Amino acid sequence: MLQHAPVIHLLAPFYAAIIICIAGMWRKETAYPIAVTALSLSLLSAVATLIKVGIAGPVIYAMGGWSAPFGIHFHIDALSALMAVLIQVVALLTAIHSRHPIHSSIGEKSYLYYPLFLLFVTGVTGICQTADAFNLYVLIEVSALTSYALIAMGEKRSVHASFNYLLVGSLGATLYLLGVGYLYLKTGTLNMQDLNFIMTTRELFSTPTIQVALILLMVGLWIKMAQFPFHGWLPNAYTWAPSPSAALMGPLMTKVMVYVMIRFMISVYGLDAIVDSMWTTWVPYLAIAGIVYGSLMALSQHYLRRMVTYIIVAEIGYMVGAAWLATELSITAAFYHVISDALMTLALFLCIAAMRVRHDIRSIHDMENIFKKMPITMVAFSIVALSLVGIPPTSGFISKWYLISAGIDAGHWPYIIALLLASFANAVIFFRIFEIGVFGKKPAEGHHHEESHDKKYLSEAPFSMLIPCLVISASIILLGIFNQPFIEMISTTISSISGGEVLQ
Amino acid sequence: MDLQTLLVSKLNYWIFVILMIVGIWAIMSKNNLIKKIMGLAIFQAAVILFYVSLASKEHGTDIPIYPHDLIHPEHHGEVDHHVEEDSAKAHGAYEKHETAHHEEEHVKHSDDHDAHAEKDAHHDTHGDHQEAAHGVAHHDAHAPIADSINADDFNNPLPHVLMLTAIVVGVATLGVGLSLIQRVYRIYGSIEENEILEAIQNASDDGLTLQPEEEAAAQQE
Amino acid sequence: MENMQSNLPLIACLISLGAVLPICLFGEKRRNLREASTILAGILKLSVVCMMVPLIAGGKVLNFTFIEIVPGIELAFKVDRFGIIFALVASSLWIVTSIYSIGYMRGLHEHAQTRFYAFFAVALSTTLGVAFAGNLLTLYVFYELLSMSTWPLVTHHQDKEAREGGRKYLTYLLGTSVGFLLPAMIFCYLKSGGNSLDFSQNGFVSSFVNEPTVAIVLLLLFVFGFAKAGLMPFHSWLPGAMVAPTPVSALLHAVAVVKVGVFCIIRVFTGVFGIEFLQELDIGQIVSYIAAFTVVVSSLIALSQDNLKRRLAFSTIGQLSYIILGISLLNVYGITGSMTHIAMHAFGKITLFFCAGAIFEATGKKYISEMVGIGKRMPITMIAFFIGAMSVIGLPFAGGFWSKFYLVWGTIANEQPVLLITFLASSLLNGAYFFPIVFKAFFCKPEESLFEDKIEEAHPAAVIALSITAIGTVMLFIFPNPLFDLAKAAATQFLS
Amino acid sequence: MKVFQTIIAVVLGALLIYAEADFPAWASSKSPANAGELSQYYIKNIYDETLVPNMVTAVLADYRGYDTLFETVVVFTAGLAIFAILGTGVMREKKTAVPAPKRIYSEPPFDLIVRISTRMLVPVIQLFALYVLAHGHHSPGGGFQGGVILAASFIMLELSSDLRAEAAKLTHRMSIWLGIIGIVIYAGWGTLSLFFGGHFLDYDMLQALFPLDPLMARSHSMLIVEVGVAFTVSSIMLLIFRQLVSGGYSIPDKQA
Amino acid sequence: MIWSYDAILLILIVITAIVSLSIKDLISATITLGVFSFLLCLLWAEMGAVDVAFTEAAVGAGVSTVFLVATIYNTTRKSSD
Repeated sequence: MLQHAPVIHLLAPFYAAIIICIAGMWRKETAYPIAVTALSLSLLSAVATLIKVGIAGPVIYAMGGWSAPFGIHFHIDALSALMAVLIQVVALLTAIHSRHPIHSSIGEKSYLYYPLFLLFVTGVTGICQTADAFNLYVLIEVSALTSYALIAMGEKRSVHASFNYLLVGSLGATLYLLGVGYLYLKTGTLNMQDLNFIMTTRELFSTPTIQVALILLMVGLWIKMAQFPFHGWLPNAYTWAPSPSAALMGPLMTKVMVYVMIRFMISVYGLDAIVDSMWTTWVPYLAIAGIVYGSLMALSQHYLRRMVTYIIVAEIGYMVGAAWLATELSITAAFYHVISDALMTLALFLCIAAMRVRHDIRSIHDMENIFKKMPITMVAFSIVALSLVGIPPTSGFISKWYLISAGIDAGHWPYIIALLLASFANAVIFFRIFEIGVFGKKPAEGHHHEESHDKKYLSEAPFSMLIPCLVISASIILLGIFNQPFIEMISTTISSISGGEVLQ
Repeated sequence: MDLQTLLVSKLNYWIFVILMIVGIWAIMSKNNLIKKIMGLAIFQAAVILFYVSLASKEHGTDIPIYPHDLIHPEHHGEVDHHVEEDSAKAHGAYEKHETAHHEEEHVKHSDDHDAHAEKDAHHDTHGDHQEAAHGVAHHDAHAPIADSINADDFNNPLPHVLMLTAIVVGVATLGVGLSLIQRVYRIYGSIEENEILEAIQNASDDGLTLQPEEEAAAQQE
Repeated sequence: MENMQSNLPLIACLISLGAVLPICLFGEKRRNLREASTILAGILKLSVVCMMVPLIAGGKVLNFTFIEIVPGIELAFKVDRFGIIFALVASSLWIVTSIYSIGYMRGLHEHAQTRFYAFFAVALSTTLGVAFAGNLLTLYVFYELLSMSTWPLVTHHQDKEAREGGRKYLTYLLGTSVGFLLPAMIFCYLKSGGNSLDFSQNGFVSSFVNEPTVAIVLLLLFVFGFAKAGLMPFHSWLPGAMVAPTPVSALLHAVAVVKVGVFCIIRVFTGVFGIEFLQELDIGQIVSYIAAFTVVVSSLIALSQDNLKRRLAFSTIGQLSYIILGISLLNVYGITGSMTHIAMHAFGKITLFFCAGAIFEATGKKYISEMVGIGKRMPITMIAFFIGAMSVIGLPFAGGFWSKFYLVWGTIANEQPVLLITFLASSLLNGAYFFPIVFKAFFCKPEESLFEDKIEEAHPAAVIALSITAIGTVMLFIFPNPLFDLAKAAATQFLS
Repeated sequence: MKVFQTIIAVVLGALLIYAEADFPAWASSKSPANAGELSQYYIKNIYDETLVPNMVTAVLADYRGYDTLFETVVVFTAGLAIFAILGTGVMREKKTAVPAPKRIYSEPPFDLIVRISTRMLVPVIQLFALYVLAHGHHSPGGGFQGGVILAASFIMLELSSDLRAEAAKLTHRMSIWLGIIGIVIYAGWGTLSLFFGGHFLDYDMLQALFPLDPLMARSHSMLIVEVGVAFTVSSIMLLIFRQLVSGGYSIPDKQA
Repeated sequence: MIWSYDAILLILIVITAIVSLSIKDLISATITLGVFSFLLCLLWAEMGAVDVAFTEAAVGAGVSTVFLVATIYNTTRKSSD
């Protein structure tokens, strides 16, 4: 059954969604266990695929038995296998986390919430594995539609935010579709490997159609990943969404679009075609604008959730900037940051949701003495904060290390300065929170006052929300220390793809 | 290339560009939410126009359906012929299937892609792929019609398939958008963007708590 | 100089980290047990470090590699003579500071003492991490963790000034380390072809840097990157951190933070650039002039400070620049002097801080103008203060004399009249801002004295601690040889 | 603000026109897309490999069956999403009587002509819908078109007569059920081929189930898949219409 | 693929698109959009894309117009721009 693993971890959430639809109508509480078991099964098969890819190189799974350009097929190399594992991990932890918030806020409709949740995971996993450009559009639409509904089930203002997201998201997806159309017009195929093969053999890269196709594809993907000028929809959408949806879509939706951008850059257009194009000059400056904008806005926010959304915008700036420095090292750095940033964003959302559920904390000023009230969650929160600032043992430091070395390697000093300023802004943000969290809000006159140590004061987050927080912050540290295998796998794949001999 | 030929030979693409501009302009600058959704629908229709117009060929090409006489060339007294033909076909097909499936399995996984990757002529790999499937020429009536078709007198079917999907996806997005508009109307009592933003601004609470649904109130009036 | 695999350095680091658990578990209810576990951990740590001393003195280098974080670099410990000197100073003074803080914290009924002791222990383990670091990356890792773990200590009082001090502390330390240090380190890593950043005999920078301008920029990036050393433009976090309780400022100024800054700069000079390379390019001059400027200006500012702790803070900035001046002389005497001055200044300055804390705890006085005639009331404290002052000024009968002697000898060996004058002038200035305090305390006219004649010392634990360090300062003067042999051997090894 | 948007639209237009100069002539069969290896292969080999005269249905259901599966999933997701977004009203008012908006459920003005003509037309439309579904192979049509026309017939019925009575016959729970049945047929058929050693959605394995040659197996499985699609599309389109018209206050099921 | 018939259809399509966006009354705007879709369906049929024409007619024009009217029914009919 192992050779069907790529399909298994796609179908497991899909079938689970259907089962929940059926079972949920009678007994609401069956939704949660089915979701968790399905996601753990798909995680297992995703890890199996990753190991198989690690050993035997890229796995090609032809859908419907048709060979390369005629049918749709999966081309799973190390990048897509890693993304698949990342998605299953994030989805599983969010599913475990979501029991309490979903039960309390939209309990009676949980039999609708979980199918949408699982269909989103199916769509996003499909995006990571497919090798067909048009199929990618359909999967983007699947995940987009589910995310509109997942957002709209939140607070009062989430409905209008979801509508704006729908308009901008569909615009972006349709621009992507148009870009694929331009590619098809010029090359005649839809399969990514085939596109690259034809574009290199006929040296089509310089023709205006392919250039405009690149512009359309990139603008479409930037809209979907909320890169700086097109990020308008993200802050509202993820601030008012229910916390499990924000925890699911925050790390996944934008990061998968970065993966798609990298996939198009190296597998379809080819790195050597992109290096000498004028893109590598002006796109990093756009990314720098995004980093500076995101960091400044995050500094000025009081609501925790809105602050995290602006941090996401800044992090997207890191990845796009690094990717478009267009050297193998910089794309490795960008991809590693995709993974580490997904984990960090998820951890932030989970901790904030835990604080919201137990102590109704929404803004920075509510976080008085939170370290005493919820010590374990705050330990997880501070690990993530240190990782975002870039303090050594965490994965944030390693990704910052590789991003800066990519900057130095490409000699792009403004990008490095922007990175350092952003990590300093993160430091200010999080230490402001630590100050209020550890030392309380109103400065105590003199320093003789008692503190309350009674039991009522100390109330930790519910068990099902605490475990994901701890697992994620532990994985951030572990990913930081044991990062070599991941870096190794990513860089060999990227160099083999762009190293000329295009792996079929 | 003087204007006349430029305009005439690519009229479709000009109209596609105009519709794109109309669509995007409507999405961004229209104040009414329903008008925005209609702008989105027009924008998607423009993309469909682009795809379908790149699929059609010179005048006189046929719709992508095989005409009846091409498929069943001989129709005289096919009743008895039919039975015998079926059994032959079944037998021939079964045996052909064995090799084809095996061939296909083998071809799919290993050499097909390497052949694909090599620079040599594309066509022959597909030739032998085809022969392999038909290598064991079954001798019944259903002779392969592949080589008897001239590919140029049929429209290209692929964009049509893609556009089928795009239209259905467009309608699905339209449905979700309209349901969101109804919820927005229930909450804010209007579907004009400026009025909604005002309602959000002076909403006393920061929109965080799920108030006892205003929808019920909006619904009553 | 053969290497020896051993996990002693790891154990030394982890002891104090391990101590955090019992401290938190015992917490506020069983205070004595908590304090006992801190001191026990201190003693254990000192014993492990002492176990290493004979091995190191015998010429061995203990190293321990953990995991390869970045291709080519592992989290590795490499303990050599210089590292062991600093480790000895840090772990011994931790015991004394713990004793002192029992007295101080209980005397003033401070709040959140568990948090204080826990973070204190974490700070010490990261200090030893820096001392034993084998390459630039491990050094950076523990350098950052030290800034993180000392921040809650600085903002211990949780009032307005404490928070301002904490913010300033972080802005300077994080800003310079992420702003200057990280890019410089990555630049070295990339340009050196991705091989390791280990502190080798004559440094790895020489392999890829040839024209002096790049070397100077890189050196300045490193020197200003380690803002903990308090060089002039990035020094103002130090007086700002005076809001912390005295054991913390003692930790900051004598035991851990500033010493780590200077230690890292010496590591950069010897391990990253290599002394010959610097001599050859002759770029030590710039750093020595910056240090000289810092010495003079900080001594002048110290003169004008009325708050005792702020005056001590500025004197620390001056003393640190002595050490940087010493290393930038790039000759045997300079390097020996700077290494030993770390130890001498540590003992001297910690005594002064303990006395300042004792005065505050007993009488609540912070300002020097209020301390006229305090000698009659707290004789032991003021005598210890006098000994500490003598060591910092560099007069005989106190350890500081020897290290300053070597530093001055270094300047003469280099025929640098300007530096010689700065040394002597600053010693005079040190005297100018320490001796008035002592004279006013003991020899003031009876009518001016603000205190009655009865003797009323601070908390006994505090008095014991400050007397131990005062005696230590004197012992260092009488038996300087063990320390100086280690330092000379290390200096010659760096130069050969 | 309006000026800014027009500028953006015009810039995009200019970009597209810039690329247009490089387009191949409009309807030229030599253009890479039309002369490309992919479309040539499809036009030449579809009938030989799938025995389905309608190339579009063949490519839609077989060659790119995975695409169509996820297209059906898009439709199903849209149904679920709308039900989740609009349904919130229903759940809260379960306890109180459903404050059904007066206009919709009141008896529409009795209009004999409309009522009778729709009652006569609906069966014809449904027959045509089934014809379109069944003849997807030979003539234009297929799962999607058939499903929508089926849904259109139900919508016509509901618009002309009392919505409450009609809705009671086919509750929203039932339409979700039908949607699920459709998807299960499609995806189930694809997964079935996994057990017979083929790849996902590989229709050759029907031949292992029934004594048919693989070509017939392919065309028949395409029909089955089209039926699945029709199920989903018809029920979900009806659900969406019902939700949009009633604004989420769908009639509570009998047992609720 | 008669070129002149094609050109007329295209011009009509553009006109109906612009008109449907500029009408104030939403119901008539929706009907105009329906006309726009049916013209598109005619264009596809004329260009040889029969399947797409059928889908556009059934799904594009038919159902979306019904959905739009249903939504307008539940919200307001007048629009400011």
